[in-house]
Amino acid sequence: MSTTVILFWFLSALALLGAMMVLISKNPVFSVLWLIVVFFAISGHYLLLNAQFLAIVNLIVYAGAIMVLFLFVIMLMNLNSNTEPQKNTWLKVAGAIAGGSFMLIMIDVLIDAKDMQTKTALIKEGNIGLIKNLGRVLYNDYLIPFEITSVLFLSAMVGAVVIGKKGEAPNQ
Amino acid sequence: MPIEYYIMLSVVLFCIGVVGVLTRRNAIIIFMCIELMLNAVNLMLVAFSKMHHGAEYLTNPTSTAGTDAQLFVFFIMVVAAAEVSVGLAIIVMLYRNTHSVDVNFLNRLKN
Amino acid sequence: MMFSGILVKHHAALKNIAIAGLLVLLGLNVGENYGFALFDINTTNMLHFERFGLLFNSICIFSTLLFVMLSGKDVEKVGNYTAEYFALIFFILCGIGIVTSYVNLMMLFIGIEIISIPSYILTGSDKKNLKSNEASLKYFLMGAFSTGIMLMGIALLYGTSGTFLVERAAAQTPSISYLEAMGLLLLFISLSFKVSLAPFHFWTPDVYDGAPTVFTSFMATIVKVAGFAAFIRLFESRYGSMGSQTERLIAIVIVLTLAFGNLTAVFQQSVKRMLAYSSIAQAGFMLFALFSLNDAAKEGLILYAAAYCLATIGIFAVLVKMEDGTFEGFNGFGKSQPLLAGVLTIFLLSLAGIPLTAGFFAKYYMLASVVKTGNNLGLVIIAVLFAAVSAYYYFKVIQAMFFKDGDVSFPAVTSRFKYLMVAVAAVIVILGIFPNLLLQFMYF
Amino acid sequence: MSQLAYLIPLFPLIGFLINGLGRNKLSKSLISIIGCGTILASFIVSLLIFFEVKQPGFRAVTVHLFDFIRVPAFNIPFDFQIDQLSSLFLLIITGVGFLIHVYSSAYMKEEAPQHYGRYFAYLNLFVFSMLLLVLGANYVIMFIGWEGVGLCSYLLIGYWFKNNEYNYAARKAFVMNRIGDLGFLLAVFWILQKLGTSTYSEVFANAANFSTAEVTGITMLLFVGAMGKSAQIPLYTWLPDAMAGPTPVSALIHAATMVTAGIYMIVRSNVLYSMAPGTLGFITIIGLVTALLAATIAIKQNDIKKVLAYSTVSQLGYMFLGLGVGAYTGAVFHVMTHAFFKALLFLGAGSVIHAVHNQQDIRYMGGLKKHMPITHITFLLACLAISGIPPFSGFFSKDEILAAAYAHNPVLWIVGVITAALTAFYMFRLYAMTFLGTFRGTHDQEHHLHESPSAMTIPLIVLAVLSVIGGFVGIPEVFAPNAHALANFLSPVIVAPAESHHLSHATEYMLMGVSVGLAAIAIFYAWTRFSKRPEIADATGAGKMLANKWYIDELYDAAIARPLVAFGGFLNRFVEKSGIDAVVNGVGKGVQYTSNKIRLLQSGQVGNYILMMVLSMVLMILLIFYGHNLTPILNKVFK
Amino acid sequence: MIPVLLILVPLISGLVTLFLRQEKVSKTWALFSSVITLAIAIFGAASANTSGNLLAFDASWVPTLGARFTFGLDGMGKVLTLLTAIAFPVIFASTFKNRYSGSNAFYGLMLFSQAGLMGVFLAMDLLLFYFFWELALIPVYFLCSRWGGERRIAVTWKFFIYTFAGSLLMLAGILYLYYQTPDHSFAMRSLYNIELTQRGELFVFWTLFIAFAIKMPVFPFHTWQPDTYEQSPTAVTMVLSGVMVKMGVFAVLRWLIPIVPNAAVRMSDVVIIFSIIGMLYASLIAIRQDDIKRLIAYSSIAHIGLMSAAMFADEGVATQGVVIQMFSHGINVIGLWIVADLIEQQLGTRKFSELGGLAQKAPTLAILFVVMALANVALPLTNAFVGEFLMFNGLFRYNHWMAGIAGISIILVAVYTLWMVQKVFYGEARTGVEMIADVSPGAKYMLITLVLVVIVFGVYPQPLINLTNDATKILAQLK
Repeated sequence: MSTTVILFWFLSALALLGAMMVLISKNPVFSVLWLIVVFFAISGHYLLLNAQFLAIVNLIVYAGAIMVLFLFVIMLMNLNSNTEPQKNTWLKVAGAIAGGSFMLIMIDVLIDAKDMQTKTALIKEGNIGLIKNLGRVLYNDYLIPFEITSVLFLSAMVGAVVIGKKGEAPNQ
Repeated sequence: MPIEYYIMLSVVLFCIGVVGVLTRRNAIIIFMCIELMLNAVNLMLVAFSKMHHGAEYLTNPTSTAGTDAQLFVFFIMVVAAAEVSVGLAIIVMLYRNTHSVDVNFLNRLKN
Repeated sequence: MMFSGILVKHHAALKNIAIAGLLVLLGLNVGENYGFALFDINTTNMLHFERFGLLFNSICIFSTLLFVMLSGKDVEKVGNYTAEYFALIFFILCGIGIVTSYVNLMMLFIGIEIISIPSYILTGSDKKNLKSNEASLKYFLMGAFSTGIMLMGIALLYGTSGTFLVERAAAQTPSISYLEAMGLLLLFISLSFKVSLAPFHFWTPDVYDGAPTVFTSFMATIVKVAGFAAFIRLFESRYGSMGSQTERLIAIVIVLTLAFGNLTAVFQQSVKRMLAYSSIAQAGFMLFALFSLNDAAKEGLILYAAAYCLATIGIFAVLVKMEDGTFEGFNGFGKSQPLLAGVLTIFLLSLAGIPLTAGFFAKYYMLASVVKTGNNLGLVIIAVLFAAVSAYYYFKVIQAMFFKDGDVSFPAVTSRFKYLMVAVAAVIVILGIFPNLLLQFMYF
Repeated sequence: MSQLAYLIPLFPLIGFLINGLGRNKLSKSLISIIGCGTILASFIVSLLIFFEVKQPGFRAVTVHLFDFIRVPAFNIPFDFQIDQLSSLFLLIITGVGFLIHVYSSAYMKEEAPQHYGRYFAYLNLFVFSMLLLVLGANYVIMFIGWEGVGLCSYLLIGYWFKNNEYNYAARKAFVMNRIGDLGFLLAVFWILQKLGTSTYSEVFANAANFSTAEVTGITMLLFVGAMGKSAQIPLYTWLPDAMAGPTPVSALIHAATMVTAGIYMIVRSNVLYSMAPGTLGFITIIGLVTALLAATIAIKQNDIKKVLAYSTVSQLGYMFLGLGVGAYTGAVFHVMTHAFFKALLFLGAGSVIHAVHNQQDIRYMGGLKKHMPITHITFLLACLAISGIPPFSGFFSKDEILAAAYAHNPVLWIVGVITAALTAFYMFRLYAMTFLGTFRGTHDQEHHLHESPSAMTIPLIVLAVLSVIGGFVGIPEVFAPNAHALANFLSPVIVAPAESHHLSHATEYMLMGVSVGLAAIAIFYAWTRFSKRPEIADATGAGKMLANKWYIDELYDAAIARPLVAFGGFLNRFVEKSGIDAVVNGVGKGVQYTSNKIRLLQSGQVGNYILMMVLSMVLMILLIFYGHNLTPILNKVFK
Repeated sequence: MIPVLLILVPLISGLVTLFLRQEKVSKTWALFSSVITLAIAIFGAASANTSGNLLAFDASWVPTLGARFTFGLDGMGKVLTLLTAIAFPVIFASTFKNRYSGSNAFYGLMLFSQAGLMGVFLAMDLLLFYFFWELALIPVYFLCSRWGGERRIAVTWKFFIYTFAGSLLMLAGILYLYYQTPDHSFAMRSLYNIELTQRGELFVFWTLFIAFAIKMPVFPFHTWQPDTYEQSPTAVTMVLSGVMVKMGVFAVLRWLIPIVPNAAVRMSDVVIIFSIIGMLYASLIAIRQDDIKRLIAYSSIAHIGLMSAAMFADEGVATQGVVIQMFSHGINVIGLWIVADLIEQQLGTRKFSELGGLAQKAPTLAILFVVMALANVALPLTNAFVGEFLMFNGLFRYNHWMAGIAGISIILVAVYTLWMVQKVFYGEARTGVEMIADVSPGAKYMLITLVLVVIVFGVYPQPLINLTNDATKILAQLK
């Protein structure tokens, strides 16, 4: 068993554990922290897959920026452990069953996908994940989406301003 | 690694996200679960990227096959960031008005 | 088209500038449709402009133009950020330009997001109103969820084909693999969500109801039909290999959508909410285009988009100004505003699919496309029966307007508004008699 | 001359139009002159035509007016046919009709001008329709007249429209006639379908094309028509009720002309009937039973007109008996004599009613003999005629029918003779109670008793003369060989020979003797009994049964009319409102209900929404990837 | 050219009417334009078939669909356009005294419905036909709901949804037909030559027939009708029962039987049995009505039942009878409605239990009504006799027993019609009816005109029959 295999299993387990903990944690702050753990695990996977750029971006953008934003909002709202007052167990069970069956059925279907059974993901070789390659493709083939994303950001910015700016008190 | 492992891992992560969306009622945590789903997809895309690249790589080491998936992941992250900013703004706005982020209280609109 | 995105950045200003911008856009669009492209940008396999998309785009722009002209004043009343609202509307238009002409799934994703994010914001733009806030959050959460599903679908598709191009992906795999099938299914589901097909329609009534009426008007019409354009483009090339199970699935979705939309609309008290449900029902009809995916389907979708947008925008333009949005609120409207009531009647008739209005030919083409595919007559019968149900609630408005007495508080409107409404009604009637005036753009 | 046949119905039509449209402006005398004059003109033309027809070797003449209905499948011309039969009926109709018109002009004197005009218009219209009926050269034209007389009968029965009883009677008459008309109509359809024509000459020429079943069916259906029009069992109850109309109307329509239309039609179709022995048997039985039944009822009636009405029904039964046994000539003969004496009886009754101020109950009459000599004499003559006392006209015609019946089957004869005796009995009961004894009405009425004006008595006298001598046109062979002028006259029209020729003279004398003897006994008994002890008290026991007409009206009411109306009510209330309409509304309600339920799915909870989305995703995946097993079922639903 | 004029004249004058605010003016204008239409219709009916473009019109409409503006005036069309053209001036004139709030809208909508009706009878293209089919319905919906009786909204509502559902079913059938034509068109000619599978024929048959059956209406699709007739303003009821129900009958003859003859033959037993049940059923119910309008409504159902049965008898005679009867029934029932309206307008009631003895106060009205009632009974020498005679004739050829059973209705029709006459006009005058004046000149002349039509075509129906000959020819060719 090579190091990569060990790492793969370790990271997978970590990711799954983190994901479960996000779900289970009562305190939102812990959820955020567990989510960061998941992101780290996923970044680890990226590294394993030789996608160094994405690994870094993932850490910086997700774990660094987005999650901090989440944390910030949670802190701002002062949401502590018991923020979910009434428990609707029925809904939870139903949700879990539905999600679970969704998972089972997807796995069942995808396992049957014959054309995937022989293929493997290249672990170490290849350097498409490097910035150099990505940058070239991005600015050649993917220029338009790149430009258009600016519209997206602009709209998000405008939106954040429209929504976030303090208005009058609600009248209802 | 066999690609199936990655598929399974992603699907399981994805579904944990789905279950999270279904079972939690805190809007922020639901949102986080959605982010979890996105990350599962990202992981899968990267794995596929390497898979396709690997197929080309054997014959042509300079091939850039699979790059597009990684770029896609990049775009997903970008979009997610935008989404988060808007989403959190909305949540904050609601919180300011109702002092709650419990989605179960959101039932003024029904029937 | 491409330039919309660039243009609008500078045009986030007042209504008149918006109108001017839209006129320019419309001109460019129509010009391009006739082959006079002003610019030519190499889109490198991201976008491809062809008749269908362009025509669709033109319809969306034209509808937006009308929307701005009819309801521009009301946009200003929503809040203090008029310029921003217009900007957001233009962003959405940009997204529509993308989804009507994408060839790369990445563009689809980005386009949908560009449409969605401003929509979330517009929904929540009435910040004082808790309903608006609530709608916005609901919309956002569910929208993000469906985005996740869409991405999963795209990822799975990529997994089988190694490309994001719609066409090439189809060409590579003549027989469909489980992975691809699952990917397509997930894409179908998430797009169904965007165009509010049952059983993924649940957000629609709440969001449309909660959003400021003027934006509901925009979202329920232009945004929604754009979703269908995306739908068509996605499945156009893949459909043949998907097998009878999918056809059946779509049929089930159609029936469910028609049933949910129509049946629930029957019981509504608020016209706005009724229109929300009716928009679901109309989506069910538009899905016929996907079911049959032939020439008639495309023609029909174009016509449907035009008829539906024009009529719904017209109705909303009046609804926005009403103080009482329930059916009772319309009592006696025919007496106090005979002209507007008459025009509204034409809109409602069009939505119900009565001949002599564009709505008839729209529905006609849709049904025709199904019949053309073969013997799915059961589906046609179900559809027409539900169309009869739809007449039920549309006519409730007409009844209230003409046959019941009541005092309507309706602000004075400018004669320009009235003339514009009459003009829209005239367009609907003309299209109802000569649908070819629009459809000829598809072929020349 | 016969080419001018169209003039005959034209005159009454003109009279109808003038009187009908101008009734508010014309004076009464002018109205009566127009009313009577047009009929007189028709009578004169009829007479001229009759003389032409009477010449030996006359062949039937068809007068073509225009094509009534011409479709690819058949052509129905508006044609008149002049032959022996129709010209004879023309004479009866216009002749008796004229007399009754004259009589009416006096009888209706007290009516307001516009109603007077209406009355004459109706009467003229009736004559027009009746003429159409007998003149028509095909069954459809006959049917037009056939329905037309029904209409006029309806209008005239309900002439005094303020009285709802009368209106009911009128409606009853029309509806019952309609039942018969339906039969007639179906028969016409059958003929048209089979032969593509309804013109008599062509139908009879091609009668051989019919199978026995067909011809039996057609003749039966035609007979149903005759039942309605000629008041035979089971469609006879309208006729007594029809006495609600003015008395001259009863005389004209319900005694002399319209009710004999059935006889005319069957005689006209004798070619067909001769081919259908089954139908003839049926007619015989119906005729006989009707004759007997009506006679028994007449015994206990106290309304002067009702007695006459049942008598008419009974006599019509006689005629059908004659038709049934093949004595077509005899039936026509009886039609003719009956027209004379029954019209006379009715007019006499009218005269009496006139005198006693609209009192119709014979229990409150009596002793009118001395007050109204002319009426009395003529009435007596008519009674003798109808009772079959030689040498009055009734004797000859009745005898011919009875003889034919005997030849056919002696049992028929026995019943016929009994009926004849009953006829004599009730007629003289009527006579005795009206004219003999002492007056039993109020003092006031007695004071005003008077003979009728001459406009009324002259027709009485004329008819009385005819009743007395009318029988000599049909003297049977036993008295004078080949003297039966009527039979000779009609022979071109009637192809089937009567069976009476088989009887020996001795038998015939015997038969006559028995019937006349029985009649004489009945007369004697009635005369003596009722002139001294008039029957005042209400009948009891069997008599009550008869007085109440065997409760047939009640039976019809309970068995047909009420159930139908009740069924209509049931349909209206339960099937229509709670049934079909409820289903229709139920669809709407169902939609509303489902709407109300489905609406609840929209709970407003994001969690629920997403849950449902996920669940449906699961189901969709199941359908797509595991749905092959569902294929057969789904195929059925969506293909 | 004439077909286009027949549609455009009412359509344009309807539009004009909308802008004539003054009541008097709009009334007069509507009457005037309807008289012009009548003149055109008479001219059209009198023109020979051979005169080229005079009676036909053809222009491109939706080329991608193969739909064309094709109008033509054949014999059957002539009869029905004539009926429509006669009906409207008569309606306008006889209700001239009635006041409608917003009269410009009222008369405008009336004229629109006339245009729609004309279109239905003239269209030679199935899609065009469908268009006009709906166009005729919508104005009537508005008319009934706006100017009707107390329960008008709910009642008209039902009527509308019911017929609309039917129309939509028909649309499904039309679509199917369209794709089965070899040249993908809606033209009558190609539809007549269409060849369908047995299943296809049945599908088309039922989708179309149900739509037509609802319109006619045939038992058991009739329940909208009495309520609607009762609640509509009488002028509209006249349009509905006089002309509009003929649309269904006409459509069966023009679009159903020729296109799917085999299915029509196969299903004829079913349809005829239902029609006959409907005839008797409606007649029995009519006997129990206490309202003039409802009684006439049920009577109308019974008459239509006969037409429906006769149409499917598959006999030329019956078909001709149906066409003639469409005309005759239209005239007669309008006459009855005029009287019903006069009574209601003057006395404010239509209940038999509150009426009686009107003949003393209004003798002219009584006579005219009796003539109309007798025409309703189909007495010989009234126009209805000819039609019924031919129809029963055809039905008899089809099946003796069915004709016999159907014939019971001619007894029942006498029962209830005469009952109505008796209840309204005869008997002692009731209190409350004294104020009735005899018929007003306008209505009187209209009624006299109708009576003349009744009698003239009753005595000499050949002109009408000649017009119907080609309806039979078409059916004969198909055999």
